[in-house]
Amino acid sequence: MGSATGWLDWRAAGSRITIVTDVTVVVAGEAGLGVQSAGTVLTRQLVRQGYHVFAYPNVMSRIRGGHNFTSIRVSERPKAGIRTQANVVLALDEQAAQERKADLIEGGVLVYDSPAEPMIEAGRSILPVPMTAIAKRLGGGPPHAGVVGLGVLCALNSQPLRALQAVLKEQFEARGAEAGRLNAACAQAGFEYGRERFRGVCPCLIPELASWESRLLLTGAQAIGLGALAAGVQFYAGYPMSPSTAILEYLAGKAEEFGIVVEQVEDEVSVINMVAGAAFAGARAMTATSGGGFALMVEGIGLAGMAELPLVVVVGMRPGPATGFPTRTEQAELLYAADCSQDEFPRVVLAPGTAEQAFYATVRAFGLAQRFQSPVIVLTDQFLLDSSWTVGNLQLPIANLQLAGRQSGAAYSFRRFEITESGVSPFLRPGTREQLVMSMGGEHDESGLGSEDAGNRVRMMEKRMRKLEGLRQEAAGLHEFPGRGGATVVVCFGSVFGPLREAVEILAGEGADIGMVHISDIVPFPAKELAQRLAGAKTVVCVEQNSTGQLARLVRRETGFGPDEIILRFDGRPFTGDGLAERLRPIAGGAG
Amino acid sequence: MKPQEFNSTDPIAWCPGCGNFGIREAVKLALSELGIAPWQTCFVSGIGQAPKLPHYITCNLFNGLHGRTLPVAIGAKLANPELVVIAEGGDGDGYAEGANHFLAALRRNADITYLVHDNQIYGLTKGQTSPTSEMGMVTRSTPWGVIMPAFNAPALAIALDAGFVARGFAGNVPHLAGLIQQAIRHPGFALVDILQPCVSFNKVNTAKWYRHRVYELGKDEPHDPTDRRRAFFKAREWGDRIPIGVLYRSERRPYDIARATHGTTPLAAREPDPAVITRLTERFR
Amino acid sequence: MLTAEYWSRAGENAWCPGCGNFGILSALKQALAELQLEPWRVCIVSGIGQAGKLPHYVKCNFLHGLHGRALPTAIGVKLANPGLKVIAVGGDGDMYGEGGGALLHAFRRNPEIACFVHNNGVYGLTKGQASPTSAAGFRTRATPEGTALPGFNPLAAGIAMSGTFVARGFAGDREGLTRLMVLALKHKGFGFIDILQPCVTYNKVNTHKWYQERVFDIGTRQHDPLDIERALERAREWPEADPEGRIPLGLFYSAQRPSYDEQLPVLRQGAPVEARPDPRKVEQAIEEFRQHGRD
Amino acid sequence: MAGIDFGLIVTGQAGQGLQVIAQALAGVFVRSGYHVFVSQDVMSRIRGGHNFTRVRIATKPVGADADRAQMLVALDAKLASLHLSELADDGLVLIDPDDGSRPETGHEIVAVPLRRLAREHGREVMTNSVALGAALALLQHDPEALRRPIQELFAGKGQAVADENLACARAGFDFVCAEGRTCRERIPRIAEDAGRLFLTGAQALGLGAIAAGVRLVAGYPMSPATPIFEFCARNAAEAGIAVELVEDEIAAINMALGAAFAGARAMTCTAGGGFCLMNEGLSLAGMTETPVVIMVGMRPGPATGLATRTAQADLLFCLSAGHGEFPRAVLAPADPEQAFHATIRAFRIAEEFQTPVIVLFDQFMADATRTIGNLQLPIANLQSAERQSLPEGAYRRYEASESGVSPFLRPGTKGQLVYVDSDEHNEEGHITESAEVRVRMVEKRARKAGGIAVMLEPPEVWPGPGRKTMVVGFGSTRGAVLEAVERLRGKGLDVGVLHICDIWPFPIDSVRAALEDSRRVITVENNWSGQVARLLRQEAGITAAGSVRRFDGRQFAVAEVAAGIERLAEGKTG
Repeated sequence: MGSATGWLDWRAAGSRITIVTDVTVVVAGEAGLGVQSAGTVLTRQLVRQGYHVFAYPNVMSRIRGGHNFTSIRVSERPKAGIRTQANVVLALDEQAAQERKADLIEGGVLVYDSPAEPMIEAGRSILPVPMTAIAKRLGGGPPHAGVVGLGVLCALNSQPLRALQAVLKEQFEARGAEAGRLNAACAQAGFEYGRERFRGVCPCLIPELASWESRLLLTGAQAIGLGALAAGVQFYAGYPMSPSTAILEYLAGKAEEFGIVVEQVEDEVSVINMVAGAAFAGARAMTATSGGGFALMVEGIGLAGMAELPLVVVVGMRPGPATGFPTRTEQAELLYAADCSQDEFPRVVLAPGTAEQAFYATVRAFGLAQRFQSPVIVLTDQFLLDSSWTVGNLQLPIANLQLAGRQSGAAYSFRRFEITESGVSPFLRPGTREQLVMSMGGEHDESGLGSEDAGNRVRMMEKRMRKLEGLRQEAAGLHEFPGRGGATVVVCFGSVFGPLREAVEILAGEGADIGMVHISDIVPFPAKELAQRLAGAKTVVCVEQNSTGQLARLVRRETGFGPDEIILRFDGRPFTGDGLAERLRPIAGGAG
Repeated sequence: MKPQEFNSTDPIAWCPGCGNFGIREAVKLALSELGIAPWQTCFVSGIGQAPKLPHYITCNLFNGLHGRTLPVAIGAKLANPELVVIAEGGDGDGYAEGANHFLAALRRNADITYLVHDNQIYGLTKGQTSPTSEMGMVTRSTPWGVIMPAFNAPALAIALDAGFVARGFAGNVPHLAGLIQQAIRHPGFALVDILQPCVSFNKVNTAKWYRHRVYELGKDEPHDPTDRRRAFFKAREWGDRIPIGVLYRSERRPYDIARATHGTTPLAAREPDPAVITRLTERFR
Repeated sequence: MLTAEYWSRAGENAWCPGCGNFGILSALKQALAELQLEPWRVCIVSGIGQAGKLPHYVKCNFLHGLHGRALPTAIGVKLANPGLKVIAVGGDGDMYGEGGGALLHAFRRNPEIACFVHNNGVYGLTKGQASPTSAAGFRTRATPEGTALPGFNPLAAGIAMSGTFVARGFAGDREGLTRLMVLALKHKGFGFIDILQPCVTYNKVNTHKWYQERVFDIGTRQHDPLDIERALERAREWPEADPEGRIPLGLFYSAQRPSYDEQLPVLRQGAPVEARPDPRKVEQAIEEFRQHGRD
Repeated sequence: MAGIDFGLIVTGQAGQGLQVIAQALAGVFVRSGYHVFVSQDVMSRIRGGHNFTRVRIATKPVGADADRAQMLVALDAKLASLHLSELADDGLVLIDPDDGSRPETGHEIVAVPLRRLAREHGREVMTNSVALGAALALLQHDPEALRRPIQELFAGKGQAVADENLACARAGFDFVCAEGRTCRERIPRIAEDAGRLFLTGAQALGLGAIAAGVRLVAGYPMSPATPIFEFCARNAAEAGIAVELVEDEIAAINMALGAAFAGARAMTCTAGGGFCLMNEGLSLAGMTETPVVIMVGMRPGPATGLATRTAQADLLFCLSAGHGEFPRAVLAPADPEQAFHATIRAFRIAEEFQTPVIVLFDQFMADATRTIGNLQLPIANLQSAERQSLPEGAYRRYEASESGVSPFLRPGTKGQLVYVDSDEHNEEGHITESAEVRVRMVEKRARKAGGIAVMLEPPEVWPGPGRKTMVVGFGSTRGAVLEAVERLRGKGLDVGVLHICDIWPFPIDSVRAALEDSRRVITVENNWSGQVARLLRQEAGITAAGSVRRFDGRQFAVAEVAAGIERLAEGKTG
């Protein structure tokens, strides 16, 4: 297919040009050679062009080599999940090209770093570009090959080059003028190469949108960090563990500005006890970890239950057991979060579905912890924490963070566990003049001193558990889409929210009588509300990312409603909307 | 045995230029020179970049949890003392998460070798402060600089009368291989703290930084490893000159496994004796 | 104004009659009185075991937490509200067994808290098992043939971790122990005292008399707490080495370095518990994620 | 002769030697043909406070405390008044007048100068032996019967001490006889020594482990598990096992896994709080498929809770403990006999399916001493799975197989290498990040659950399935529930019992078979929320009408269970 002018007129090859409102661009390559930064630049460039963007990083548990890729979804409406196939793939090395080629849709475009000749393969345009050579000619190295590639994409997708240049300037400003110049040159060279060689090839265009509004672009971890700042976090202790480390690092960066103590501690057992100490001292305190770290914190969470300490634990779930897949996603700690630690005490588990929901859930978590003096677990996963989301805005809620106040009392008369109707005792900060705060992890009487008396034990147990009634009233209701009806009702929790909502949209569009229920406030379990919602359903389906159907068992345990079907995924990768629609179609009956 | 005996096919996931490559060579060299066959070894490793080493050599391996190498290693040694048990992990794995097990291992003095790849940073989680990060070091989790003195494992081991304490350098493979050999031969608990440059996240203690500072005890300067006071002083020497070699060696009796397991045949090879069980049951009659 | 008696709390004491804990309790109350502290400013954090019950008998704030976790919990209290005088208390099984890792890192971190360990060389509350500081050969129900391991030396560990106040007291030497406690409570950093404490019920070896015949104050022997190597040699002196051997008491070592609280930038802005959320700053933080418009 | 069912309470301060009186009396009556049940109620302290022990002597097997006592022995007269409500109207109180306090009660009071007699015949510390002799006299039993139990109890402290105690007991006995006082109930010797075993739940768990061929026990002191560890330590030399006291519970579970990896049968034992710290290791056992038995002793929480009390509130926690999903078995024995056999079953399941197995007990079961018939030794001695033939080619630790179980090989086998990994791994045991391999490995591990279920002991159904009201319980409530149901059936109620020992994998089919035709299902459990009821609905879809629940740290009394069932059986919701 070569031609005298050195470039090929692909129109002759019959590739149709369509403007797609929902495009997926994948940037792939070896870890450490610029694939992550190329993905970040392209994401910011697309947001600058006015699009909603959702980017999910598929990363291996290593620092260099291997095969990483970011799946960037561009569309005019907000998305909360990725698609199974890609329209465009930018691969920074041969291996990445081979790995990702299979994901290309009919008529898709693969641009990859190689001196080979362009060709069409099974209806897909394979466009090699000597990126590293071009970058070297301009004085750059392998990490700059990605920038050349981004320039090529601009030409292919008719994206404005200046948007790319602006983002590159911002991203690499800190590294000095030389770096800025080199990146701009590589982008320019790539753009020109693409415009000359692949004119009119790309089947989908991502033109600049006429209408434009500024949006926030942030990861789930950053949203949680912001939520903590909004709630007035005062103390954070943590230990590095993917995928939660990003929260520790974000808050460490804000520590001095906001006056927050941010401590990296020797291990997770010390982390949870340090957070408990800070909570006892009256600080709004939190930590974040993943399943393995959470397992080491379970005893401390029981201490928070018995000593009625307000603390927040964010858990970023990942495939287990044990070390499992450190950089992948799963939802296998639902029952563990609901039932962990000895004996019973009031606890809250919030399972937000998106970064925006995670921001507000974190603020609510601190509110609930403070008002009910109980441990609150914010249950998220690697998919939610590591993905980049575009969000319109994040309003600052007036977080009602007041602790159960205490009327004045005689000197040294304060009783930390005074029995009250609501079960919540007045809280006082140790160090309050002329009062003493006494608390312990053993059973105790109202003053906080140890007691083995049977009658006292029953009264204190019932006092603590009375808090559940108050917590149930505070629960945010179920999220139902499209409405109340639906012969088939699909139930999910946490980050399956986005993919399931998309699947339901697809199937409803095909005429299926289907509705979804997303549970975010999952402990105390909304048994009454869910039972009512499921009463009318012909078929109840649970969709979750684990291998034993934990949500299904929790639903049956708390409501008696046994789901008829369970759809599971446990290969470490997130559900996609289109993939889920396919698996739901035979159950819900959409016209495929 | 030749070092190549220990090559395995598993693709290596370390960064090019990582200090771990040097340590891997030293481990292979030491094992082959001691004439130990892969099937006679029992590596126990934690989680991080260092603990992947045994995946890249032919050996028996229990790759367990972050920070929990030593109790597993002691359990394996008790079960089958014929195994050459080597625990391996990083500085975060060993001196933060595993600090309490390190203390107990020093006290128990069981016959296991403990190799710590000390790169003074958390690698796999990309650049947080580690217990051995230097004072003032800026990392992603301590933007204001580290405020605590580095966790000096060799000094702690010497103060608690460990039987064998050495410090090696990943950049000097033959010397390190020699230390590992002596550590394996040592009958009790043997610590080898290995200074290991991390090319990706520790821009302070680079290979070049170490080359200018490291000197060999017993070669560049005489050193009597049985002199505890001297050893303790040497273990705390840091900065312009950093000593590597056998810092301290004492005659402490190793943990008596035969006494602990009440028998000489390995636990793993013993079968229950019905007569004993009947005798014990009868005592409740 | 405040006498030791003022610091007592009414209520039944669960310790065995003659227990060494009573000596530690009265020394602590005496030290608190001498420092003229107010009860509501003092917070004791304790672990689980007989020593963990101490705060129930002192008029102060307390959090009686988990076995082996008094130190991280105490650090959490102190960093959240530096205005409090925080004391971590626990037994030898609690602090040197379950909580050994946390102790090493507390020496390193050097927070401004006092740490008093009731070292009776046995697990009392669970009825007499060998503890990390039991001497080799110590017979108990869990170690019928005698422990095979040498006792753990907390002072040597503290010195090696460049602790800034590493001391040992004796429950039977009330006056000396009080003096050490006052120093530890005033110390600008981690004030650690390993307190030898006879257990009348389960430790028939290290009895009150056994200690009385062996302890001596290193203060009377021109001991220089700045000389680390000398301190380490002192710390190793124990009758296990030679039966007639003496047991040194006093301040062994005091590395000269600032406390963690002094260096942590955040604490210069006042107590974190007092920090008010500033909506304006939060909005600024949110705006940092806004993607700027077209240039 | 009408059946004898005699209850006795011994109360006093910790350290006054209550156990000696209870154990000695039990020793006497066990060897004179009776069934004996002893439960203890102690405070979390070493001295002082208020402790008491209940002894029940009966002609038929008993598994719970007597509802009412016929005799109260108070070593500290002040404490007598706390137990008067449990004393039968014609019961009598034995106190020492020199205590200077006398309970106001209509009950007959027997004043014996215990302390004075002890000082005269031995030492004051032997006051308890005087009380022992006095009690035996009141029961009009042969004093000679005290010789052997006292010898056994004090042998450790030297013959002189044993003799002194015997003399004190004799003095107490003679004083009561001289006073001509007797208890209404006479408990004569009814049969030559029936040769029954008399042991605690903790001892049975230890014995079961040794019978199963445990090789390494790693542990850390925590009530109520410490007695198991100490039993193993006492018999370690004779049984040729290693018993290691380690620095913390995380070390305990990991050391057990290291030993199991190297081919030695291993276990650990702890309580709820220690089990929390072992969760990460439990998950490691699941991922690496390493056999281990974890004995978990339940006590009231949350957190430290009531250290010396009892509860059954960690059931749901044990089923979900540990991050990620992996097969496990949970066996909850009710008494020493079940404990012995369940422990052997646990080791067999752990080894054959290379999986963690939890033996779930509680303080009441661990500390209660009772008579049981006999303990048959396991016939097929536990052949460790490794005995199959060596693989020809390179050994692959996680080789796929139909049952999900891969051939086990000890590291150190000539010419073979064993790789075990806590990351997701391929069949060789090396790290993988592949989605396909992940799915295959999750399914491989999950397949083992089917095989484990087959090894479980089915639940006990008495007298038969489908009664109008079925009472469901697990673990240590068995004694009280069976006796209560027997009493209600005597009153004409159509009620039956489903009692579960092997509770995970949940025995769905046998539970449904037992409960399907019943009109009302009631659970009996020592926790606040009714965890068995919730588990029934979660796994078998059966909704209980109500639960008889107790969560004050004390075990159920038979009368209390009977009343609770009756109330719920008549439709009043629980």
